[in-house]
Amino acid sequence: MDSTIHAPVAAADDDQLRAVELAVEAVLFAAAEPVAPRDLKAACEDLGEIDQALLEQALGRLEERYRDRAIELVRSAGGYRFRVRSRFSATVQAAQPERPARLSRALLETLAIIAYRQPVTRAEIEAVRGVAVSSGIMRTLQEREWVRVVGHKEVPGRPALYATTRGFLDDLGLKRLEELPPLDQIRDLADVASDAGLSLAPPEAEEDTGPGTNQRLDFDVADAEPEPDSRSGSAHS
Amino acid sequence: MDSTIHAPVAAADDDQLRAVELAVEAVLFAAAEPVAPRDLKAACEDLGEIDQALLEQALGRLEERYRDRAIELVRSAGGYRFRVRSRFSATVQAAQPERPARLSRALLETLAIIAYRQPVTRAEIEAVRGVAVSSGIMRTLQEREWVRVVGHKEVPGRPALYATTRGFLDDLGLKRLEELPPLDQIRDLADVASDAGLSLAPPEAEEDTGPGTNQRLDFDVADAEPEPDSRSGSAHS
Amino acid sequence: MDPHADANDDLERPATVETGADGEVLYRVHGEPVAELPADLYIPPDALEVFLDSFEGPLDLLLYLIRRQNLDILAIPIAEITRQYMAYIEVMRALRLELAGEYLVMAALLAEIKSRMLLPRPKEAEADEDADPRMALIRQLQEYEQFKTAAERLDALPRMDRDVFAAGASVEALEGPPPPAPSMDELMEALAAVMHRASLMAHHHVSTEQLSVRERMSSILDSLHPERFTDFVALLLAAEGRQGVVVSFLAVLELTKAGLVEWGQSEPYSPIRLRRRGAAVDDEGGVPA
Repeated sequence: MDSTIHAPVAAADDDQLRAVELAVEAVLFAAAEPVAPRDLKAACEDLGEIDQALLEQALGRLEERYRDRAIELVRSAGGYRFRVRSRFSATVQAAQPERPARLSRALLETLAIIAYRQPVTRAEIEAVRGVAVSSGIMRTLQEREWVRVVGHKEVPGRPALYATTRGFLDDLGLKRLEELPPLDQIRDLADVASDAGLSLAPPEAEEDTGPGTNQRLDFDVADAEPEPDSRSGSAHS
Repeated sequence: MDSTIHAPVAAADDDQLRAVELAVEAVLFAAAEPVAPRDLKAACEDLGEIDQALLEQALGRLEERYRDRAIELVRSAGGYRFRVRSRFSATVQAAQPERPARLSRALLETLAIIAYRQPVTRAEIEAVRGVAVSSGIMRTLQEREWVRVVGHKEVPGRPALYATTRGFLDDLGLKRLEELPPLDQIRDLADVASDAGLSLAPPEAEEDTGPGTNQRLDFDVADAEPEPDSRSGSAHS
Repeated sequence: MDPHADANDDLERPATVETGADGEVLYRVHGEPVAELPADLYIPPDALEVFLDSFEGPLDLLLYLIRRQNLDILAIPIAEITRQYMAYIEVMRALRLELAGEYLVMAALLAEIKSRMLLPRPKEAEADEDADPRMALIRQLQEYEQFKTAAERLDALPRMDRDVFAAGASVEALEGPPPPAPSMDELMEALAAVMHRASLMAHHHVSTEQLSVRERMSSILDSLHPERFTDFVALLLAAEGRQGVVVSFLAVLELTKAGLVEWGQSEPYSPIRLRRRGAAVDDEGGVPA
């Protein structure tokens, strides 16, 4: 229907698009972890000029291609990966019945505090939980590569500052920390002051009591650079 | 061309065939190693009676489905698996920004546990490490031919039993497994290193420590379930 | 908490647990029944340890006491909650359960708040939140509850390798520069780290055994067939001598213990034979030998 002039060009584009699509497919299946878009582009460098639009087109085609299949293309903090669709989880579990151990409440609470309060010291975590945090838990979180040390607080003893990693988000299928379920709001005393027969001024954030009542989710891990300490420069030496 | 009587039957079979095809696809993509036909059948248990013919038909459809793709369905002694086609070697390499000169910590730990505790299942490795071992790591260890499956534990799901290979010993320059340093020596190193915050001194690999001085890691895996660190939170002071 | 009860007292006059005529459990501390035990505190004695384990600390216990009675954290009745908290602590101490120090610190804090609440409040401080001695504790409880809930939600998110699974394919067919080989010190360092971590966890014991047995277990398992029996003698190599026989024998015993092999003997005194447990790896015709 269009002029024949455009046909060969379209065909060439189509070949290139298909080549990119297959290259990306190969890379994603070969990788154990999510692959960043720039690494996907690097894989296609022999296929001509690959711009963002072309890459996205190829990813779109892949997504389409697997629409009715047992796996899906997903994007999380670290990049793209193929994942078994959740409706086949039971099938996979039947074939791999050895389930990973459940995470203890102590570990989950510690992880939650790090996730929502990062960067945070161990003493600050302990202050929130009201009990000591065992070394085993901190090591396990780091071995699992969900948590890492991003710097040291410039107070006596220079305690380590912990933050969550990109792998933590990847394991939960999240792109950014903001996608975590929001923290419950802490209710104000004023709400119930009358019930309790008290007349109290509404509490305001106390700057010096350390971790306040406000949530802090100002990290964009997706854009974070690979250097572990990129955000903590000011906290360093 | 045939009678209409057969049509509905064919349709029902087709639904089942497609369901089996997708279940098999899910299991193969999630697996760390080739999956034996009997395990594929077991994974499809909920989809009705699966006979050999039906399974082979589903596998045939999968093979066809990926004929023009970057991966292929291959059969080996251990069973079926998906494999990235060899013509994508350069592509996959180009995607790895800098080839890791060092092996990941998780991979090394897994390899070490297999060496000292073989034959061992993935769940047992996880219980010792305290964290999950990904299929990707198990796949890598086998592809580098440092680890292989020597059997299956006869419990539901038939988990693979992993052991180290000849190639592993060769790469370490060892003749026998018992030339690995004895465990108590490593434990001492661990204590010293953690006290001093130092990296470990390399043990003298070349020296033959002789048989009989070795120890094994006897982690009572059965007792460790389900929460490796459940007690460490509240019991700590 | 009973201010007169110190650790030595506890040791000398152990607390007792009795079952009363009506089947109710009576806790006695220093010979005196624990009078303040609230009626709704009843916990089967054997469940107490589990019960204590299920709390992540004093804040968690306090939160439980408050939530159980549908009370508002902001209007926490200190006197009543303190009484209940102390009762729990007494019972735990009476049963000589190992109690983390944090529980006792909290007990002291509650007692202090209770006493401060009895003091008349200076007028000018009334508008100040400091006027309420409960304030700091209330903040702490709110904050803890916030993260306790967040932890539950975090755990409920679909997680890789538990709820969802990555899809990957083998890269065996790919060519490329050889992968880095593991070096001995890297491997040992990794193992040392695992052992150190494992030693921080309960239930993990490290005992001694010859590594040669482990290696032999793998090779025997690999050489056995699930359908055919193999003579035990065939597993032995003459070149290995007496020690080789011992190692092979220990390996077979370990494999038996792990339920990985089964023994067979066609008749008494006939050769001992063994095979791998379970059916063939492959359904059609078995694995190539």
